[in-house]
Amino acid sequence: QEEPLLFEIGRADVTGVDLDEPEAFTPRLGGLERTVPIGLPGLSEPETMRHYVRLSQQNYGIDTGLFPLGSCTMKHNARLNEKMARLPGFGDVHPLQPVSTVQGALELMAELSRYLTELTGMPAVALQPKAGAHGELCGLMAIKAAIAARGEAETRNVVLVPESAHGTNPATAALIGFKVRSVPARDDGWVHIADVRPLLGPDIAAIMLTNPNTCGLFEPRAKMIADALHECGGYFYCDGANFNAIVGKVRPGDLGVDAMHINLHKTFSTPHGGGGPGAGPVVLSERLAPYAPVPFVVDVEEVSYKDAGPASVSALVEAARGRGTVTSDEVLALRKPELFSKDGWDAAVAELRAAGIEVTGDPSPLVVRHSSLDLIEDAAWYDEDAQPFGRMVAFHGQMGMFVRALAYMLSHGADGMRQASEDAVLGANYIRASLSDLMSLPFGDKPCMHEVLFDDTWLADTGVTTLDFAKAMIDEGYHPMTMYFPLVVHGAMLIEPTESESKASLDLFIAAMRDLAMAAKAKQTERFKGAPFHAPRRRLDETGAARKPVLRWTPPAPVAAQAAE
Amino acid sequence: QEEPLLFEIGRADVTGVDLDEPEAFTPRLGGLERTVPIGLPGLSEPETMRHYVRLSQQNYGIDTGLFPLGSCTMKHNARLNEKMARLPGFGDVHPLQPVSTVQGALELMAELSRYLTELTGMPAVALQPKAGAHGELCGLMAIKAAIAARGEAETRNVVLVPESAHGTNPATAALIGFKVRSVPARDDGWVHIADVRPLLGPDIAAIMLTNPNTCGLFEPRAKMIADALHECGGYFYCDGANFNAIVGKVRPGDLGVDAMHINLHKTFSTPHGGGGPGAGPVVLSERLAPYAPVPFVVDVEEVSYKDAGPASVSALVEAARGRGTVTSDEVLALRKPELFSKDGWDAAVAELRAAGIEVTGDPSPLVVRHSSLDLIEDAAWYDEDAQPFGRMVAFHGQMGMFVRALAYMLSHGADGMRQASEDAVLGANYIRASLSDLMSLPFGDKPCMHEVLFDDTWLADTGVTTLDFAKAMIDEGYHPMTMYFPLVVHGAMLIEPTESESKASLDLFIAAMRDLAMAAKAKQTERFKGAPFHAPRRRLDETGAARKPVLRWTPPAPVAAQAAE
Amino acid sequence: MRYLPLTEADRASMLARIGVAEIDALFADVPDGALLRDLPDLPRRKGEMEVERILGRMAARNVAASSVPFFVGAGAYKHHIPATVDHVIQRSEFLTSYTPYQPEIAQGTLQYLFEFQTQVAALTGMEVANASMYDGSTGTAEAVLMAHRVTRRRKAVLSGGLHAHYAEVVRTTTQMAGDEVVSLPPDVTASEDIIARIDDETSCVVVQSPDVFGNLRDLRPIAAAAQKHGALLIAVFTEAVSLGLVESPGAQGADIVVGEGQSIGVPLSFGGPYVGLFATRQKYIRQMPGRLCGETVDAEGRRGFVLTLSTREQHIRRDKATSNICTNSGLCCLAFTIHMSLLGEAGLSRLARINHAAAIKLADALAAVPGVEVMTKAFFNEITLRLPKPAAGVVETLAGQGILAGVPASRLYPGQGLDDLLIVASTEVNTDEDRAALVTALTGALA
Amino acid sequence: MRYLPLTEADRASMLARIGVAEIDALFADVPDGALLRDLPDLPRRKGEMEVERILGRMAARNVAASSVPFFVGAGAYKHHIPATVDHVIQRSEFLTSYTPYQPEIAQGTLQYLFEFQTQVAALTGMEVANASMYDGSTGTAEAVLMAHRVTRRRKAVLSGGLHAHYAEVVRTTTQMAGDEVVSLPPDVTASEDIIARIDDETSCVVVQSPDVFGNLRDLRPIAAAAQKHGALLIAVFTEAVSLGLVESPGAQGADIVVGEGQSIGVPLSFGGPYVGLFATRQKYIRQMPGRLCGETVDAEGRRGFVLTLSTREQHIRRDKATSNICTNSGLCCLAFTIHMSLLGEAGLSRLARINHAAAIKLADALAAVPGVEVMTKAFFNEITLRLPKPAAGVVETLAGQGILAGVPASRLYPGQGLDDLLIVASTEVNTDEDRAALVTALTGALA
Repeated sequence: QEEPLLFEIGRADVTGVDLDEPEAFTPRLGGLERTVPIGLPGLSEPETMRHYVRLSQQNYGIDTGLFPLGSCTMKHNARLNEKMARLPGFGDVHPLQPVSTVQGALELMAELSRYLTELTGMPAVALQPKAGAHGELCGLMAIKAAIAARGEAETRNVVLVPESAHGTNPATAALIGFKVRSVPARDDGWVHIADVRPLLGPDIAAIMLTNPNTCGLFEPRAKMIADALHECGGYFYCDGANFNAIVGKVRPGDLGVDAMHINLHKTFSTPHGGGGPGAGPVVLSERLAPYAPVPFVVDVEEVSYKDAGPASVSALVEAARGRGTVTSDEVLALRKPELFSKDGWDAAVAELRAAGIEVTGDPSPLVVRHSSLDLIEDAAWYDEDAQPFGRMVAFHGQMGMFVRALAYMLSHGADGMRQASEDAVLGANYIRASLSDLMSLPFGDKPCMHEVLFDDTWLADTGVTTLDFAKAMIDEGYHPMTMYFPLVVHGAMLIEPTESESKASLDLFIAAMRDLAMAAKAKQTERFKGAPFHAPRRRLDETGAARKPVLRWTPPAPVAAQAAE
Repeated sequence: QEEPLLFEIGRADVTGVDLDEPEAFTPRLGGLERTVPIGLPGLSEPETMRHYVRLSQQNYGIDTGLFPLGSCTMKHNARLNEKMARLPGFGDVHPLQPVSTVQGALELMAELSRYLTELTGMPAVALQPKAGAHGELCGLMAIKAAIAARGEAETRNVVLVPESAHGTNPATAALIGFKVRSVPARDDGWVHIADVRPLLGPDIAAIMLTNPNTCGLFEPRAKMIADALHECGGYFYCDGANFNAIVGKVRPGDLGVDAMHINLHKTFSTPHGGGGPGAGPVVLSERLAPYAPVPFVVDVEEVSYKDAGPASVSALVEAARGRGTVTSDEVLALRKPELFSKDGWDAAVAELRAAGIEVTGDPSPLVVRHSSLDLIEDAAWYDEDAQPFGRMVAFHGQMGMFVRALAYMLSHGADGMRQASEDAVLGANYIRASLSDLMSLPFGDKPCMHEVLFDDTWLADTGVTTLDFAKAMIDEGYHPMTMYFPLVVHGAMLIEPTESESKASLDLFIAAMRDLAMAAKAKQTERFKGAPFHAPRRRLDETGAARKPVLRWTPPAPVAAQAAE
Repeated sequence: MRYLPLTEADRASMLARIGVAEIDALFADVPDGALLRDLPDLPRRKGEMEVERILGRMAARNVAASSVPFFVGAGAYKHHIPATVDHVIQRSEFLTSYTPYQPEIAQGTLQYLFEFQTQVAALTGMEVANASMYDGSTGTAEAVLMAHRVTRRRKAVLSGGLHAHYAEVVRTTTQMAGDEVVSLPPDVTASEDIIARIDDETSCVVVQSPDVFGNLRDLRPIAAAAQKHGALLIAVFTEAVSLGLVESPGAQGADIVVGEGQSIGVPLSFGGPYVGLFATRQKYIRQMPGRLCGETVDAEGRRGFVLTLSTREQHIRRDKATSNICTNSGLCCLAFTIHMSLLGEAGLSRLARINHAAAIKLADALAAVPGVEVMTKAFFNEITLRLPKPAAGVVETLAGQGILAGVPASRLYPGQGLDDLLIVASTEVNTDEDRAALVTALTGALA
Repeated sequence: MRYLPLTEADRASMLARIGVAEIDALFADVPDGALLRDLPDLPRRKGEMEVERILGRMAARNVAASSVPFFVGAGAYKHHIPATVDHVIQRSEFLTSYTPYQPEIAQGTLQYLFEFQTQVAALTGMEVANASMYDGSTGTAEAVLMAHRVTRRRKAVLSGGLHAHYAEVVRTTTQMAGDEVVSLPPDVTASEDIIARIDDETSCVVVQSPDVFGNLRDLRPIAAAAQKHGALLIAVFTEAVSLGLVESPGAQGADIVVGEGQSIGVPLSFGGPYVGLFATRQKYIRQMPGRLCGETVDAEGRRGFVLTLSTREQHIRRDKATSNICTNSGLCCLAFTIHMSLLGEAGLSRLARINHAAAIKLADALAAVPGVEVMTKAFFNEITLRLPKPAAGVVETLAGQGILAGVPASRLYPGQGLDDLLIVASTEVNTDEDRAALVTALTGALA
């Protein structure tokens, strides 16, 4: 049974939402009452449920099978994270409520920022960007603002982009008026400093480099390139799409990165949802931090003072005489703000020790914080070093995704995130090692990061293309790998298993790939040419769709009208 | 890809639950530490998710298609109800918390009871039974207790059950020691008073009658049968499985019913969940009410009194002089408990009116209730008329189902529930009218209730059986109807569409049935004999399964051992 | 009405096809006067928002376990349930499916039932398990009836450590059928001599461990004694997590094991729905109550699963059935199976250690409260305290302070002289702060 | 680690197949010193229970909209979302699927996107719509850039009724690209003469209705003026429910319609994720940003859907793309589509009437509060009040009393002399009690 369009089963007078008509009123619409019907059919609740459940059954998701989509990091989406994002305190909070009523939301944003800065080794983060490409835009805007602040707005207007880059990179640079210049590809899959250096000059605003790169390789010369850029007065933008290979292993900040977006929906497992929503926070170097856009969270935290206790160290010494110890609680009760810093605390402990008194207990849990976080939305108000370049978006970013990402981070912890990266890299290399005898590796059989790139050399003379091969994977129960990307490799096949796959799952996948590969080499083209055969649809006519675009449903013409045509 | 058993993919050292090992402790298990490993493999969270999601995809549910399963009432399950059952105040409450901390739970039980008694026209309800068959047990236990109270325990021990009854009816009666005697079937699908009367006598404890009956017909003589039973000293048990045809249209209490279970999971739409959990509250007549099992909720509700106001009607009359009206609030402020009954209120209004004073305002919202509900778990404590026959179950019944059922009832309201019954009956008759030219109706082409019963007369000489036909429905995208039940009809096919189906859905179903029926008549047996062809499995070897039952997974024998066999 | 897809126009055209003028023509068989003219005296339909408000208000009048320090057990236990469990059981294909009588389109349900049966058998140390009972209490009654069938005797002996409700359900069910039940008095310290009560008339002896007061009981001597007399040992548990740490009833010689599975994957829900676990020896399978799922093959030889041995069941056997059970606890089995799959042996045994360690901590802390005596020596995660005053009042006092301290024994055994006993459970959800709060409050209440 | 399926044994055997001795051999390309030896300075892994506690504590420090009388709007609105919506979007096949580049196994996503595009086009009164933008504000910036492409001009005129954040986003985006933006000052009473600002250099004029202060604006004369000068009219809305009652921007002559779709099916979530609606005329489709889903047929002639016109997009066109957008608001589109399917025309227009009626009641009640002046005459569900004192303090006072009264205009327009203005929204979630509470509290705060 095919599932019709909702417009084919809905009816104008049906609704699946029970609402009582309001009491009579005189509209105050200024004469702008709707005169044209909308033309929206409704469905009852059971029809709605069935319609969308049946539609869903035509989809493939991570929960239904391995998703080897290189550069997309389709990993497990824990339902705990969905549950957390739906807590009323997160899901049912308005962005313009008084700041005093959203302290927990600001705390979450601050905590997420702490994790992101720690993992990247970079000092600042702009949380607002709505997705990876939006993060790129944010990073380049910060760069543009920094350049403008140096008075070089007119002259420094070129962004270098390797040929292997994601399409969003050049698109983003062009969007805000940068000129895009290509860095050529090399046979080893790496960007070479020798290719970059000749391009550098006073017109270079930035380079946009993906690292690990889209060929699945770590760029060993990233730091050198960063240094060269900095030397010539440019900035190093890192596309963080492949961050999942190195979380907890490498800090981009250590490699000279000035700005990098982080796809929370890739690396930190917020669900892709059939194409979004994502979230693309950008970490920024010291040099770019002042230009971060509004809004941002600032900590105006204060420490509470205990009500009781002696008023000075000497009084405390007096009080403790004969005991030889005081508790940290008693020390804190001195109400000295400086005690609440590490140095101040150490000084107090030393002073007491000098008086022969030991301090017992851990002070940290005794500090009662009046965590007062503020959200800076207005640059004029906040006049320190900040020179925000503007605003990326209404309100404060993808809070729903922040909650999920932080839930992921808390669940993994430092140890789990590092292990996840290692497992992701391990899985990709395991696939590489298990398929390299059949399929060709464009850059030789060397270790890859969390994705492994094959080309189509091995398909030469088989009559099977990368597309055919990918579509045949569907019949084996798999989503195709990323294909024809990166552009620098002919007939590219980019496979990223992620750390979410068990060894048994990887072994099944490898077996299916080997079976298909041998079939291709045996020129069993019939298995490939029309594939998929066992999917909800056979191959679709994409050319026809683009030639005469039908982008919406329109009611069928009445029979009489059809006859007249 | 076939989905393996969890034991085939799980590993003993894997867990999908992160727990920290406790600090060291000395066990106090009295020497009963486990010495034998359990043999339970674990799965990581992503593996668990995929395993069960993939299993689910082999299932058919209401959300995926029409479910014409007669006598089972597979109707829409609203997700609001799931959400409500998961409110922490319902889902996360322990049955033995102090009664003061579960007043809302008791209120919900009381409210559900009110709906059930109002809809059935019966004065009492026992909520505990865990499912329909358990409700039957509860009802028959109440009957047995009532008979014992009359001193007839030894002599009155026969339960009459029509041949068309659900198997649970005789099984239940037998379970607690009743003898079961059959009431023969008639050609018109009805139970006849003439067949019942000769069976009546001092040994008759009860009759168990389904109404509407399993032939899809309303029993027109139900009341006569009830009267005859009562006359001979027996009780009338009504199987309420088919209540969905008559909610808001007919009250079983008006037909002389003494006990009837209500399948909340049928009539009130708590999800069937692949076989449960259900809930089977039993409504009881005045005669059986005293024997209801523990626990039950009693209302020790008190009404609050306003602090201010005149102390008597005469004072009120005085105070109101010159105004001519008093508010209902002022009347209630008299603090007279009797005002809080309808009669008392009317009397007060009359007294004031006699003094020339009108009462304005609706009193009901002004009554402030200190709703104090109590849960009677101990018969000895509660010594009025109650003689509970015992306890059906630990704790208080299927609270989770109560919440869902009440959410259904509130959503529908009196008007919606009545409309639902009418739509259910309308749908079944629509199918009857649309198929009666092709398929045979055992009792003639007369109106049915919410399910329509066909027999297999029309399949004679086609080589297609009811089973074949039902399995072929699977290939058309439908769950089979109920077949070979009721037993009184040869090759029975019992179809219940429920009110959840749109006309478009019914029309598609009818078209598919007509197509199949014509194929059967055209003796296209190949379409039927091996059916289903397009399901996750072909027909399964049920005989083999029963002959040598394999009821659990066991690890495969090691290779050496296999070789030795 | 959001639930109802038919429009007035649909209804009219359907009535026309049927050939009647109005809906009540289809209700012609209803006797005069019984067809209601007016709507029931109940409110009209409400939108979702209003339903949420009404039920939300009721829910808010209850104190949720996770919102307070919580030590209530005695047959139902507060454990943490992974989010995965509740998500998966709500999938349409599980939630809205029917009993898997049509196996071709119900392999999802059947396979998890097969997994469930295997898990339950493994956990209890038995050979086979069924596809669930309503709960532990009704399962216990069914086990007694089954023992009657197996032994052809009609006298059950119930331990004084058996949960009061379970004993009541057994008595109610079997006495209605005219069978004999010998119930031993409440046995707070596991000191009853139940072996002495087993004789050659005895069909079964029913012993719970950990028992309702928290005591672990050594089943082995009881099993031996039962065997000697030709009776069956029915072992009962209400805390499934205990089996991660305690020797299984099967390994101790039980013939039938019945348990409440709520602790694994099923929320408290004020007492239901829960899931009854039921396991026994292979040789008794044809006397078992309830559904059984078995492995088989389909017409193409592929492995598949079906409901089997249904000749035991009511829809085939009618008044000769082994039980009248039909709808059981399907979706709760799924929750149990998923949670158990997530735990695995490693997770379950660690969870059990956490529970036991928490109970030890709690027992020691409570023993130090002036006036409190800890009665339970060998336990898993639950103990019984003797207080210097009636426990019910103390529990109420602590509830007023936002602490749910446990179950007064008098709630289960009213009027039996156990008023000063308090049953206290401790699980992985209890923090050090929770325990400290209980100790402080209890100290105050007893001062 | 519950997320990670590999065991140590698995890792060892995988390393062996790869032929390296240890995992860091695979990180050999990382320069010396950059490969971290120590774990990051962050806490270790936590179990679900602990994560729930930590995040639960944070969540509890926020005041949820549904827990108080709630009148906050100004670009995001509290509406009731049917439970069906949230259930369906969590289905694995929707939640965990990817952008539907492989249409053979993504028809579920593609068909709902086609339905979404149709619904958005119908709602806005336009010919075509795309498959969503991030939100209304970024969509507005994209619309301005699109207008620049269509008209080959580079000057946008922004109404003073355009939401302050939207205007900021447009300015930030377009000024970075060197384009000109003329922003009119905040226009509380919809009295600006925007037509006078349109000239032959103008690429587009951006007008919001209902505007940020709640005013409904007649777009027809502006559309005519824009057309006369060869400029496009970009109509913006932040309250999609208004379109159930108000004439669509398309019917009023808009060339591009951009809106925030959050009101239909998407929770408040402190500002995101939301869903940007974007619709225009058929003739401009090749200049549109974002994804488009189109109808086609498969190799067997069956109807199917694909992403189309992707030559506009970054992954094909790179620096010549119409936008850099890639990931959009997929799952929020689904939520919108399901909620809209449930509402249907009948439900949406009734919902709109309820909102408008509630706003009228509220306006009248607030007008009666001493010192309050209602500034908004023609509105849908939102109005602006002038108070006798700064609104921010009043809002804070009322928040302390558990009432969220609205948005002080100074929050959006700091330092612009609008400190005494309060923007108040009213939807179907507000009860008579909510309104009475607001009136009482406001009266008190102003006394």
